[in-house]
Amino acid sequence: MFEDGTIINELLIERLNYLIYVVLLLIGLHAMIAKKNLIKKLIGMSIFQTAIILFYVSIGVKEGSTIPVYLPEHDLHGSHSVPSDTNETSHFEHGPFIVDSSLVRGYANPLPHVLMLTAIVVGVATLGLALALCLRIYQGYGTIEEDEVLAKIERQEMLSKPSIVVKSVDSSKTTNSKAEKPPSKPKVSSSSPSTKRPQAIPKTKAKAASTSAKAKTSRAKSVSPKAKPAASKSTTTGSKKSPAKSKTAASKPTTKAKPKPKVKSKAKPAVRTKSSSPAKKATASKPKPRTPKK
Amino acid sequence: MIEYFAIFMGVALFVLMIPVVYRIGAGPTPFDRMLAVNVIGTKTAVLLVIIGTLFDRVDMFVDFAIAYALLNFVSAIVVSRYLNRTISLDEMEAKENAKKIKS
Amino acid sequence: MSLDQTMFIPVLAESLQTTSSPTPLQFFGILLGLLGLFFFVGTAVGMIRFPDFYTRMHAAGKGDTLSTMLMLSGFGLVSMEDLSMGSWLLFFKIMGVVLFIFITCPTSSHALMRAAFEDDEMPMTEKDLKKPSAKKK
Amino acid sequence: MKLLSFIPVLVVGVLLLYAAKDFPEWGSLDAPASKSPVSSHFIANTGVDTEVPNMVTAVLADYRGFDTMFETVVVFIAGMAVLAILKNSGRKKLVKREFEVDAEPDLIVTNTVRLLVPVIQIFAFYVLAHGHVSPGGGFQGGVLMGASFILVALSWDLETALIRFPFNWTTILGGLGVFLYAGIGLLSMFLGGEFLDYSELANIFTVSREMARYHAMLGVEIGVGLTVTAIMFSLYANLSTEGRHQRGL
Repeated sequence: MFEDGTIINELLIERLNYLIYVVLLLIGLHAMIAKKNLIKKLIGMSIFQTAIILFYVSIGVKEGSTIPVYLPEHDLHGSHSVPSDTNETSHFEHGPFIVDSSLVRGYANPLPHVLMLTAIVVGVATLGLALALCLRIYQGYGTIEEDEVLAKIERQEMLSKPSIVVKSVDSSKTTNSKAEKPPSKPKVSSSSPSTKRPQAIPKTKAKAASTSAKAKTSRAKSVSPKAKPAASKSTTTGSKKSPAKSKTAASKPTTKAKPKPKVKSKAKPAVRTKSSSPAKKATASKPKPRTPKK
Repeated sequence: MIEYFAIFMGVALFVLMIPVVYRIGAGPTPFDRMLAVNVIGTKTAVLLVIIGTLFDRVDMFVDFAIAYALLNFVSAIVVSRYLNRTISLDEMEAKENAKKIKS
Repeated sequence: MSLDQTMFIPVLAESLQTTSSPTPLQFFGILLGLLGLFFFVGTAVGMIRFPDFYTRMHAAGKGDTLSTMLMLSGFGLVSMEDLSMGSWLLFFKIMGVVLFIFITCPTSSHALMRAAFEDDEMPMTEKDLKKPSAKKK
Repeated sequence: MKLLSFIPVLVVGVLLLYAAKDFPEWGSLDAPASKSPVSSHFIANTGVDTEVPNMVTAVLADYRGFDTMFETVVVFIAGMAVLAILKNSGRKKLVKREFEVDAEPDLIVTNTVRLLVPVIQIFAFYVLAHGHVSPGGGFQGGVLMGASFILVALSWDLETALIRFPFNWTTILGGLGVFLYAGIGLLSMFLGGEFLDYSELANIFTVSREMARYHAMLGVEIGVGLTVTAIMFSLYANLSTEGRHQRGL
């Protein structure tokens, strides 16, 4: 089974490290593609990055080599501290010397290490940026589940759509009835479901039908409180999730990892309030004695 | 002799970490997982010293060990602080149920 | 690469030819390391066998700290081949790690325990043991 | 959807495993990366050129100094971008959300942290300054330094940490780090060399050309460390409080 030349031999013995990197990379890729939660996507990105970093570092490995820091005998500064009793002749040469080509193979390749050092730092920076964007999405839409965010965007587009409907109705009417009734515009629009926000019509008309992404996010805050009651009234538009449900879904990433406890008796909250609240009060009544002086 | 001892210790640590990793996967609460991660973090500091002994460069690897132990401590504090500030999902559901009953 | 020419670790290949007997200090270090391994066995068994979080924390918090300290000090003694300045420096560095772990490890255990207690993770009592449902799980 | 995503994953996996056949074996001396003259030159000549025993530091700060400088700029820009994204974005009022509960600073944790933070900061300086002869450098020292401030913010609250490290400092220090890095490069350019050619600094400092590179590398690492420290703490302060800088995690 493990003879030379077979695929299994090649994968499991000769190039086992590549198999590990590929598996790690695929885990990250799958998480980035299939998971709906944006934070999980970021975790997948981190795993992907780790696989690539491991791959690069493994390239720098040489058989029988040590880390790329000069050994004391090759280091001119270290030669002062290390007593070289064996050969006094080398003691005279304090100056730097070029490491012999036969000794070069004794050190691991420093170049991949340097590249990956900077890659790790930039990875941290980009991860922070991505987390900030996730936080912003959460503030705008109240969720970081991808499908819910998409549903909310769709609903917003629906709210701004009636003007487009009006346009199309207008054009069809004008073509039908010889364009003799331009003042029919307000009538039609009043009959359309956009009567709730009549002042929004000229705005949306002035803009193109396809709103830019920037406008969406800026409007998200103002629209979302209005959108919630609308969704609860008419279940046909957009997603059918009630605000309460979406809230629990939004708070999922914080506590999702926790499965349901085995025996959660109903008396437990009472116990908790009994046990923890007096202690909290006692600590809260003190004017923070443990904070250091300012 | 010393190298054999170092290799033996490294292999034994690696084998004994398997139950701890099992606890990461199967821990019923997040605290169990975090505890197991903490154990593995401290043991990684030992493993770094072992690798340093094997390569005969312990003076280099001790720095890694200190830094790793420090970051391990920070991570434990972060997680405990985070879980301390948020209530559990069940409690939140109970609150929402109470709200529904009220309204 | 076939298995007969494995040279993953160069020092090992060298030591195969020159097997030197350990100094008394190194022997003491080996003993400390084995003792640490013994305590870590206790931790590993406790992490699997104990029923609830607080008992597991008992196993992990104590056994982990003690075993790490013992192993590290053992390796600190092992790495002292001679009593030169450099090896003393190394020994004190490793003792610094030991001191660091002696301070931080119980603290992180305490922080985790407190977080768990504030999060309504109640310790297991005799009642829970009597319940058949809890036992099964 | 989930099953569908396996198709690209499997295709990528099969392609990568097929390509792995052409990669060098583990630790092979004939690998292109190991045989390349660039890495052999670095290993052989670092001692002669810069007198720095740690090749990684030498390559990072000297041979590939231009790269590292813009990595630092990237870190700085990321911190500023997070600040710009989250500034004034969240709720202004400090209303407790339904999933937040109060947590007092813990006595044991705070005392331990009070004991440890000076040690950590000294260790960070050690890693930063000793990075020439042992593993370490600007990035690592900066991360450790930032971790010490984050530890203060975690064990008490963010306000306590912001007294020690005011938030305005993060921008100033981050910019100062980049400025220090670029300034050393520009100084060596004004002295007649190329950008980031540190050996020209021997004209104004009474050291040899090699030691000029050695010390300029230290200055560059300090710049990197300043930026990384500031940006790490800035990232934590912004992300944990949604940009309010009050009542963090």
